[in-house]
Amino acid sequence: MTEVFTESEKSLFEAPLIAEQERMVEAILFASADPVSVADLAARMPHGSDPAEALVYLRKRYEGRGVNLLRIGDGWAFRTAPDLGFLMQKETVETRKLSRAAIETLAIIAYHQPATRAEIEEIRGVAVSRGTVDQLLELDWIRFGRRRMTPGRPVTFVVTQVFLDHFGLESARDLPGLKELRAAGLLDNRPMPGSAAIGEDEGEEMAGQTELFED
Amino acid sequence: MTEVFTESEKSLFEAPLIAEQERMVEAILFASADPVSVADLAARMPHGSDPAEALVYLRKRYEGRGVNLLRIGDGWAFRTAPDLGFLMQKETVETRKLSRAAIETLAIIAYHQPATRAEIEEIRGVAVSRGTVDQLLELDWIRFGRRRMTPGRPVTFVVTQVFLDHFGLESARDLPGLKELRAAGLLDNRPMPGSAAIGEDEGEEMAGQTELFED
Amino acid sequence: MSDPSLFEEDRTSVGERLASEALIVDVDGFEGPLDLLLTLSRTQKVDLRKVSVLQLAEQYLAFVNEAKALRIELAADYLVMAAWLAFLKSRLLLPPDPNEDGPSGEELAAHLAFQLERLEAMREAAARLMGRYQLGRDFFARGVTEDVARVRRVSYTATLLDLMQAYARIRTKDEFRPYAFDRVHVFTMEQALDRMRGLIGYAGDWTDLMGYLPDGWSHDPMRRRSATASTFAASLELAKQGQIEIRQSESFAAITIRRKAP
Repeated sequence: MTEVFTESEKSLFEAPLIAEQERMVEAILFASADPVSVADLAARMPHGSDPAEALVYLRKRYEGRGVNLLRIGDGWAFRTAPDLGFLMQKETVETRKLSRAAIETLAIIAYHQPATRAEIEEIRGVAVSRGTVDQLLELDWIRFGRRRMTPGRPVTFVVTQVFLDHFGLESARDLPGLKELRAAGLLDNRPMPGSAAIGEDEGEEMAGQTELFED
Repeated sequence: MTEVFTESEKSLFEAPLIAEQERMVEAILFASADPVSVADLAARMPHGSDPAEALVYLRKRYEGRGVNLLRIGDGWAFRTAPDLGFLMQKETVETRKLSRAAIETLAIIAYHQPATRAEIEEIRGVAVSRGTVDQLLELDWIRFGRRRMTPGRPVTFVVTQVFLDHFGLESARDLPGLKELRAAGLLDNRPMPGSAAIGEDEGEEMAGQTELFED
Repeated sequence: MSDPSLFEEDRTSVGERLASEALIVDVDGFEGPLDLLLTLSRTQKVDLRKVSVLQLAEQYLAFVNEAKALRIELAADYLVMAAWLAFLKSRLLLPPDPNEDGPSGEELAAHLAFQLERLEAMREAAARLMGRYQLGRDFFARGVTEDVARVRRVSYTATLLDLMQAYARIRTKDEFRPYAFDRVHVFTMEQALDRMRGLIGYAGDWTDLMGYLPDGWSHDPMRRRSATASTFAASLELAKQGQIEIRQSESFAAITIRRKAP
């Protein structure tokens, strides 16, 4: 107790050395199963610490190790190297098999996010069942995004950090083949000729994607 | 998947390099919920592996890091470095006012330091409970001073730097004297019978404080 | 258009027939008409961008007819698609009517081709996504987590004022004793009257009342307070007796007195 007090008191005056900060980030990330954001790291570390810099060193340190430091959305986490998965039969968690509809819906949301239900249905050419969306929400792989500013203000869906974590993605930008799909115009929300309804959506849609790829 | 398959296939014929074994042990221990014994490691690693040797290297690698490799029972596990334990707790601070007994005891020590328990009791006119002194010691507001060179060699109490910091004082000498207390209306009573006694007291106080700041 | 369509009356190959039947039996397996169209388009064995939409429309319509013949209930959206494809087919086959508004058959066909290509692309993307290393299957999180312990720490505070008040309380505690008049520090009204009667004769002009305080009573606050009160009370008594006049220019200003002219 006393030690803690002195420790944090001291920190008001000087930030720990970067090597020490690296140790701290290492300890915090090791202790957590879920990704921890830079902001959360900073909040837990002594005043004046720079976890972002410490993360750069730490990531380098774990390159090629059995455990790697991954960036997941705005969080960071240690994950075992994927090539060692064969050693982990004991830890493997049997996940419920997703239906084809759920997998396709997930992919459409990931690649087109933010995506409305109407857009998902337009792409798949079939109604999206409530259960499919529920299952993805339950897995915490998708969540509600901002409402679309179009008539009816439909809700949109976006993918979550849990999704990124599950598939080992730094961000939605790293989705496989995203660039090629965009270049081929396959992520455009091209309206049916003669119908304007979806056309209105398009501006918004592009805005959403731009926003996503800006930072 | 194919890669993994080749990996384990190959391992049937020759043991992986020790560096590779170290990565494997690292990943297994990281992902495992419980400490893993050398025998269990050997059972999970490719044939011909020597986890005991890999553990030696791995332990060395984590020496001085934010997490350390520890032997727990007959198993091995990663644990947060003990000096970083403070990062694993989020403190919620609840502020409470000090009890009357505690603040009076503290005041007497501050004004009369070094003060023995007997002196405190004499001034307060009531016995000082062990809990009160303990609380002040725990707060790090008082500490033991030199023993009094009187029969029984009683311990004395003095205030600490933490106390001075908390009350915004440079030294205990900065505590307002009885005159200032009176001027501030805090001692707005008739002077005590034989007001000369106060003067004497004040002189003694100063002597005590001088002693404190000698060492 | 060169390939004979699967569902035309004159199909000859047993293999094709079996394929068509499998298609019908599997109708439940399709994720809607677009999915069915995508499957049908594969029989053209061409890049989706070069798919013959007209041929596709014919294949689809044939499929729907077949389903009807076999009395298979088709969901409404399959029939809607069939109607739309029949319309598209007529648009593609008939020369464009210059007086008619709306998209041309080619535009509609291009859009359908785009939809098919996009659905196919999403299917592939989904497959690539699921083919990635997955958490809990190929790579793993920390097995034992050290949750952040919520430590409730009680912080005791006290202000310097608390400290000083406490000390003042202790140092003045001794004075909580039975009430006894402390004559040493009290200047009575009788004493003040005696003093003033003796002095007033010498005061010619307006003189500050405070000037009448006895020697040794104007420094110690206790004595000063007592002497001030008794001197003031005595002056009121003297004024009542008509011996002096009292004046105060405003609140809290100095009180001055002078001997009343006889």
